[in-house]
Amino acid sequence: MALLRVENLHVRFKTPFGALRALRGIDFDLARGDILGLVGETGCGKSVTGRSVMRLLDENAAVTGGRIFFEDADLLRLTEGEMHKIRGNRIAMIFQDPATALNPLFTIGQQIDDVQRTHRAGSTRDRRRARLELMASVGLPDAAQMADVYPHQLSGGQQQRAMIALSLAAEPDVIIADEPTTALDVTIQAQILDLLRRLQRERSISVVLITHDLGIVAETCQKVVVLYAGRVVEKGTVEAIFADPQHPYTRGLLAALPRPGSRGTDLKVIPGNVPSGLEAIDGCAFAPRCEFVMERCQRQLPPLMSLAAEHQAACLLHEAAVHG
Amino acid sequence: MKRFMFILLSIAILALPLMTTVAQDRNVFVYGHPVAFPNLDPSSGNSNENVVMGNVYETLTFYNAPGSAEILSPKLAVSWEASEDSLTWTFNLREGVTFHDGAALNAEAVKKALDRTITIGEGSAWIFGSIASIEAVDELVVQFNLSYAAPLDLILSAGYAAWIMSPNAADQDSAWFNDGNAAGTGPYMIASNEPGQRMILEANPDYWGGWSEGQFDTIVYEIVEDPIVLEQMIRSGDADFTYSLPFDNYGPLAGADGVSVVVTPSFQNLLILLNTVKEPTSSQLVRQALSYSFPYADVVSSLYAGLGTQARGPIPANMWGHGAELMQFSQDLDKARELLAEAGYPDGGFDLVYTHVAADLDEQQVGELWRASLAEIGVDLEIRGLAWQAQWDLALNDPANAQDAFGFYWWPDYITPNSWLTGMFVSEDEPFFNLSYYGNPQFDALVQAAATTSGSDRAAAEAMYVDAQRLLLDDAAAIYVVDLPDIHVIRDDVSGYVNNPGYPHVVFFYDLSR
Amino acid sequence: MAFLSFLIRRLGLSVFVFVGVLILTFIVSRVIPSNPAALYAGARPRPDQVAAIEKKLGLDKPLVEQFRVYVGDLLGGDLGESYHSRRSINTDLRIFLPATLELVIAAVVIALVLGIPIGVLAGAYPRSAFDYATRFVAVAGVSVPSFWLALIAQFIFFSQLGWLPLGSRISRDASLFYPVALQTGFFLIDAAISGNWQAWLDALHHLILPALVLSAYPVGVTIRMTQASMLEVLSETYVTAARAAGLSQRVILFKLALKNAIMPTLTVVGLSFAYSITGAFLVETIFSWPGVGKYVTEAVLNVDFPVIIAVTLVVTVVYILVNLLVDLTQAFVDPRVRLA
Amino acid sequence: MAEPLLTVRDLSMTYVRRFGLFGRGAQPIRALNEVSFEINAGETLGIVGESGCGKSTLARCLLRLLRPSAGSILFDSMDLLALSDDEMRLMRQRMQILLQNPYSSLNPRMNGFDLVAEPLRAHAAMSRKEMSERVASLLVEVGLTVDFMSRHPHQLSGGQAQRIALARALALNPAFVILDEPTSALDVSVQAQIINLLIRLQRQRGLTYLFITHDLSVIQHISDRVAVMYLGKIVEETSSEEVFRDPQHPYTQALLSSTPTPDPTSDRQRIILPGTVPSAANPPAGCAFHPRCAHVMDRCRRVVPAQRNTKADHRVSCHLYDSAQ
Amino acid sequence: MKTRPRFRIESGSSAWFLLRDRAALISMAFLIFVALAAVFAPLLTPYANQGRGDPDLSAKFRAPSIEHPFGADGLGRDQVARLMFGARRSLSMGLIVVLAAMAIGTPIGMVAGYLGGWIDEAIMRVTDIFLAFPPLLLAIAIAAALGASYINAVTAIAATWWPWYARLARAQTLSVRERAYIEAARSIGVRDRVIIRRHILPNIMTPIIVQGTLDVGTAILVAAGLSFIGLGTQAPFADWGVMISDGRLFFLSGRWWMSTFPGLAIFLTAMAFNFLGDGVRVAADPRLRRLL
Repeated sequence: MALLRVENLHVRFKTPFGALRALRGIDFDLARGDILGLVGETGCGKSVTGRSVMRLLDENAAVTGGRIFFEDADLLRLTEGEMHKIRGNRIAMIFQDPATALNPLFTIGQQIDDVQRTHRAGSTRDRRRARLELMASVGLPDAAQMADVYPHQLSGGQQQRAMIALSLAAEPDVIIADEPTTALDVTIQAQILDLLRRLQRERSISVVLITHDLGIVAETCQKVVVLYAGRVVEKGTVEAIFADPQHPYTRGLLAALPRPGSRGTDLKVIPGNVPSGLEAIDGCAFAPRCEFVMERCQRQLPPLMSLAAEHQAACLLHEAAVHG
Repeated sequence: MKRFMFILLSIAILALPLMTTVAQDRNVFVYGHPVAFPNLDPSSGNSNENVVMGNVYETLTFYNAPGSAEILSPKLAVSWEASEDSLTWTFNLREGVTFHDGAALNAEAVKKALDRTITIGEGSAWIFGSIASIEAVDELVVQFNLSYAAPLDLILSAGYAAWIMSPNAADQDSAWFNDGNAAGTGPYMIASNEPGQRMILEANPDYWGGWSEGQFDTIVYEIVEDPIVLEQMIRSGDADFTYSLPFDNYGPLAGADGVSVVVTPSFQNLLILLNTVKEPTSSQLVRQALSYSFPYADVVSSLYAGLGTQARGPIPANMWGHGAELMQFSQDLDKARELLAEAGYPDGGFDLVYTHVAADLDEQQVGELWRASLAEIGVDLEIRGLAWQAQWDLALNDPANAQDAFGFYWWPDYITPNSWLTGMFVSEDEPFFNLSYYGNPQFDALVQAAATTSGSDRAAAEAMYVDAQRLLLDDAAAIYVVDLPDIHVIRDDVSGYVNNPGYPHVVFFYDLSR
Repeated sequence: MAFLSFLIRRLGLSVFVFVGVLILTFIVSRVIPSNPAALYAGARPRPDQVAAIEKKLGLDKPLVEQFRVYVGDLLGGDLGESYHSRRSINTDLRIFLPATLELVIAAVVIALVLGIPIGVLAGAYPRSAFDYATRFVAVAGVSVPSFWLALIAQFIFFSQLGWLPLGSRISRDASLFYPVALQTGFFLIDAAISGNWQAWLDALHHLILPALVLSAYPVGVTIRMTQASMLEVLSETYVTAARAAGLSQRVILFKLALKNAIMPTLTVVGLSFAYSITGAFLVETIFSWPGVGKYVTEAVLNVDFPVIIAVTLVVTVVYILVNLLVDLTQAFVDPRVRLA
Repeated sequence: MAEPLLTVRDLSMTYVRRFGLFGRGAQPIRALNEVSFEINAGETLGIVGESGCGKSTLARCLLRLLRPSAGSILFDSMDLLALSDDEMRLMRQRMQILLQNPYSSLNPRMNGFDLVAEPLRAHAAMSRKEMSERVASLLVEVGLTVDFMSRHPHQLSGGQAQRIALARALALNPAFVILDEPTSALDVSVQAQIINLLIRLQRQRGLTYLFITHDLSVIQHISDRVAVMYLGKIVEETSSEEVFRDPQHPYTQALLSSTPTPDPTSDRQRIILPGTVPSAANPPAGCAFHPRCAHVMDRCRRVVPAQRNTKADHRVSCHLYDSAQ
Repeated sequence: MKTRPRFRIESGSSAWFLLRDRAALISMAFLIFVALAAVFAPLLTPYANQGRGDPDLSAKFRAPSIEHPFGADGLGRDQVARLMFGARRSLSMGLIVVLAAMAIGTPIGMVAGYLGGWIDEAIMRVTDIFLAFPPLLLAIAIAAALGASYINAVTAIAATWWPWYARLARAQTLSVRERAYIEAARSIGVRDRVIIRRHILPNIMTPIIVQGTLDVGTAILVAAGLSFIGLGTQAPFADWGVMISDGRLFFLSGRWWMSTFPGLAIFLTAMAFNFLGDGVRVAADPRLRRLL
């Protein structure tokens, strides 16, 4: 039973240049205790998906179809009041740049306390104790002292740890981590990813990890959903996808990465650019860049097809394999 | 927002009752005054503070309102006489007069007060220029020794500089007076002073004239710059007296309930001095043309709402020496064109600069009306509003670069026809107020002769003044615009009011009652 | 430590600016087109009087010497004497400055009390009818000529409704029967100290209209600034993070976001103050309000330069102090300045 | 062996951060600490390190956009630090830099033609026609079309913008190009295009590159040699193959192991460094890396390790290798 | 790649955004209307001479009527004509002040920001001194010293206004100076003055123009204030501030039209410049566009 299930999610943005179809039918499940990677390039819709789940889309964006189940409730049908009880409390979020995601004028302790007070009863003293434990558990040394410190006095890594503590303050079931390490250095990234894995293990928290970095997915996630132009092009277990990518886009991405031994060879290139989302796309969005493009691809929207127990791809190349 | 407005209104309404709780146990007279009192020092003040001075201080002699049998009447001096050569004057002082601070009025006090004014030498103190020394001959007898003949009795009635203050006050500096202190002999004493806002006078219980029923206990000067507010106040009875409203507003006001508009000729007139040394106004013909171009009738009837009268020469109609038979210019543009052509300016074609006091709307509009007329004869008038001092500086620095036409009010320092003619038109080595730079030996001689004759033979002197003015008119040294009226608005329930133009806008409250 | 060095630097700057202001005003005062001595002598002075006064005022000395005397007097706390009224400017300002400050402070308080909450709500609900209305009001507030608004306000509240007095600080009756003993020069304070509630109410009654008129600009500015910084703050990631943490709208708007948004608004307090002073200069005459504005406009008409310069100097110093205060408050509120 | 194209000796750069009243307090920040290396013509040196390690400062010092406080830079046997400002301006024709974010490094108000023509205008007297021919050929060379002459930066995709920036850098036929994280703002698929292009241009024009990045996988693909920087110092320098085969400095090892690889099956031991990079204003005594080092020894806290060759072409600054040589 | 059409829309987007802002659009229309009325005043009113100051005593204080829709003043001059001719002065005062302040302040600020060091410090301290005066106060002092006239009023205001632009230009220059394209230009060997002219100036102009648009309204207000206290335009000509001042004495006693219409004119014009300025700012700044 999935803890979080997204079904056929469509999101549109109103822009001065017309409607932008940011999401054009996204489906995925998040099982309890899993780390699910949402991966794709700029503009593929991965962050929009995260925001949709939190119902924190900007004003000019609207969910135009689909459902998002958390346990048994369709988040899209909850009142704003009910949603308040979910946000932070059951589903929490961490952001790309911790320097901007923490309020500069409040101490770390105050900011965590706000969340605690919103979602958890308890005396000031209890909250304080819980807070210090929490901060210690995310690896903020000297928690008692750190609680009284303002964000600008912390390093980037510490800020992200504080942000994680903030998201854990109400002991949520799901954390949506939107590029949590992109603003950080490699060695700090390793620390934070390690922390996320540990929290997932120890607290059995489920994580949706939004990233553009296939390496992070490979090292951190159990499941992967590859997005392209607002649609899922491939999903499955990490092993299946990295060992045997089936969608031409996934393959192209992996092949484009420089890796040991690639020196002296040309990197594999996906020609062209990502579509903007403003144009209507009838068939497969990847068709214009695809080396295996068939005439049908231009017209027919490829459905997700199961290739193995936990491996699906949305490519007409596999139609034969699946049906035939 | 709504709630805030609500609170605001409640406060407004709460405060309303206060406005109506006027305790009427005191007889209060309110003078709505249009400008603040700049300088309360009786020695140096020479501006609007005279309306206070006239009630707090007194002079030795008093200039009676025109129409009285005598020109002067006794005030602090009960009698006086001059020597044959007019160089020695003896004044006998009133007995039993005390200053507000308790000091007694005596010859020493008078000497000290006038010496102070002469020593400071500011404001109008120059009117005492003839005084060589002052002697306290007796307790109540003061003798003045003059260095040249002068009408000292008249001079000592002046509305500026001639005030007698107590010996103690005479030791103080200007700042002391300007903090609202005073010690005169007058019927009222300064009770409080809120600079720029209001001044309150209380009756002097020990006034030598004594008090009777119906006279006012308290005088309030409300300083209100806005004439509309003044008008509102006088209409509603918030003020008992005011002046300086727009001329157009007096008409409707005269018909209003409970209000009288008192119009009397004043000693003040408005002239436009023409530059007689600078092209093209150095030409007599051009000056005459300009005199013919001026829209006298429009100015008098429209600007001054018919309340003033067109001037006939420099000396106003209520002053002796006025020439009722003198010629009077009127607007005649054809004539003006002819004269210009004769002067070599057939189609005008020159520019003139007219300066006036920046904030004086009347002077400004005089210029605007004249400008329109001048435009018809091809002359362009630039109207330049300047602070008075700047205007004056411009005229003093270099006549050849000065303004061509200078809007100029004149009023006498002490009241003799000589003031107008000597002040504005007798030749000066360094121009001072002769800002036409007029120089006519014949004129100078006539005025000089008239001045010396005036003490002995008034009629002969008068004839000479008129002759002198005839020269001026022929030379067209100035445009004589208007003899100004004093226009005062007073509540009907106040009785006893008579305007005395010798003391401009001073209300002698002691004479009034309700 | 950082705060202390900030404080010292800021104070040093204020002193520097003050000296600059001093020099600049002196320069301006020496390009007067007319002879101040003649002015001092009053209407129609004689030439010998003028010369004597030139000597008395030290105008015959070289400029540098004049500047030395000028600064010397100022440091001795002497602003000089009005050429026109001969009164000591110190004495005058002791009365006029509190009158203006009372008015200006009232206007700024109105601006803050009205402007901040309205700005916060308008910023929080962009594109709502309230937002549009607010924006209109704010632009109207900064666009309306204060002296014209004063006339209109007098027409409505005095002529038509008769609710509020036309002008002046206190009614004649109050000053006759309930005179306020002047201590601070602020009527509302002085009347309250002496328990003179009749006069207090009267003074308040007189204060309302001019203060409201004067507050138009600062209200507009405060609304604009609060709304703009609120919008900016609400688009910050940390606000999204707060929403994602499930915090309530009330906490987000009035606790978290406002604290961030209030900083630029604080700057506006200084500006508001300045603009209210400017407004006071134009409006006081209309309301017969005996403050520095009325004082200086009269001085302008009389080319009474010692007054113009003294007022410029004193008001500027008040403004410098207000800005100093604002800066220090801001530095104190912001831990990034306080602790950096 | 021929003379290296670029020789850097003991380059140090110390900023002074002023604080306090009238800036009387001064805090030196040592951004570069005696950095030495050489680059041979036609070669690519990769500089790798995390933010704050001084790699960007190094790039700017080499072009004298910043003035180094000590050391020497010999470019083509010319001492750059001895040149006058005007001479240096001319020298910049031969040394170019490609910056990280193409959008911010292109003036948004200029179109493709002006952008590419700007260096030509600054240095070469050319007719408008010559110039436009030259711009066109440059655009084609970097894989664009002449259409791009009229486009403004905001009308370009990230990859296209970076190609324009590259065309600009190549306009004066430089011998040496500094590439300062040229692909880190780009998506993976575009990154591959740019990297391929850079390699092709290097081959065709015989360019010498200094490639700065934090991404080790990109470094090993493009560089001949790699220098690893930490807190203003080069801690390890060797060939590209060698650094991956046998990283010796503990920091290099940690960096390599921290870099995620797209291979879920790899079961390598991860080294997770504790703490963060210390501030250059207040560097630790001894070896700057010692507070985070798993192999820290007493000596590390006191003595700055000297650089020594552990192999013929492998230099390390670490006390672990004190016994080598 | 057929990506062109999309870029076409975007390239016109600033103007496009401005045109979508209804308030800015109405404001622009209003300002064009006022400007046309000012420029073509002699052709549009039968009372052109009255607009230039000639009296017509027969119409003295005439209340609004068909002949004189906004009434006539104390010298009988048609107030519509006065307003139209007054617009020439009021608008030009606002524009000249802002343009002069910009022309003085921008280069100074740019040089200060680009060069930095003691030059920057010195220039900024001078602006500090100017900005220490409450607005209008210094202008009053300068105008009083120079004497009342239209030119002197403009000079006085501009003399107190340039430091704002110096500040703004400096702040913008500082931020633009840090942009990578400046470094890129320097690395290519472009000279400093070319960098200032070709890279800095174009990129700091947008906020300066936005500020300028907003400021024109304020400058008109300040100029009207100076005129109101008698330091501006001199008779027989009038700007709107003078007209309010002229009518003020009669406002409460029933002749309301003399002050009301010029006041409205200032109010609406200043508002229009504010809305337009806001519109330009939003249109020019992609970050603000969502606020529309």
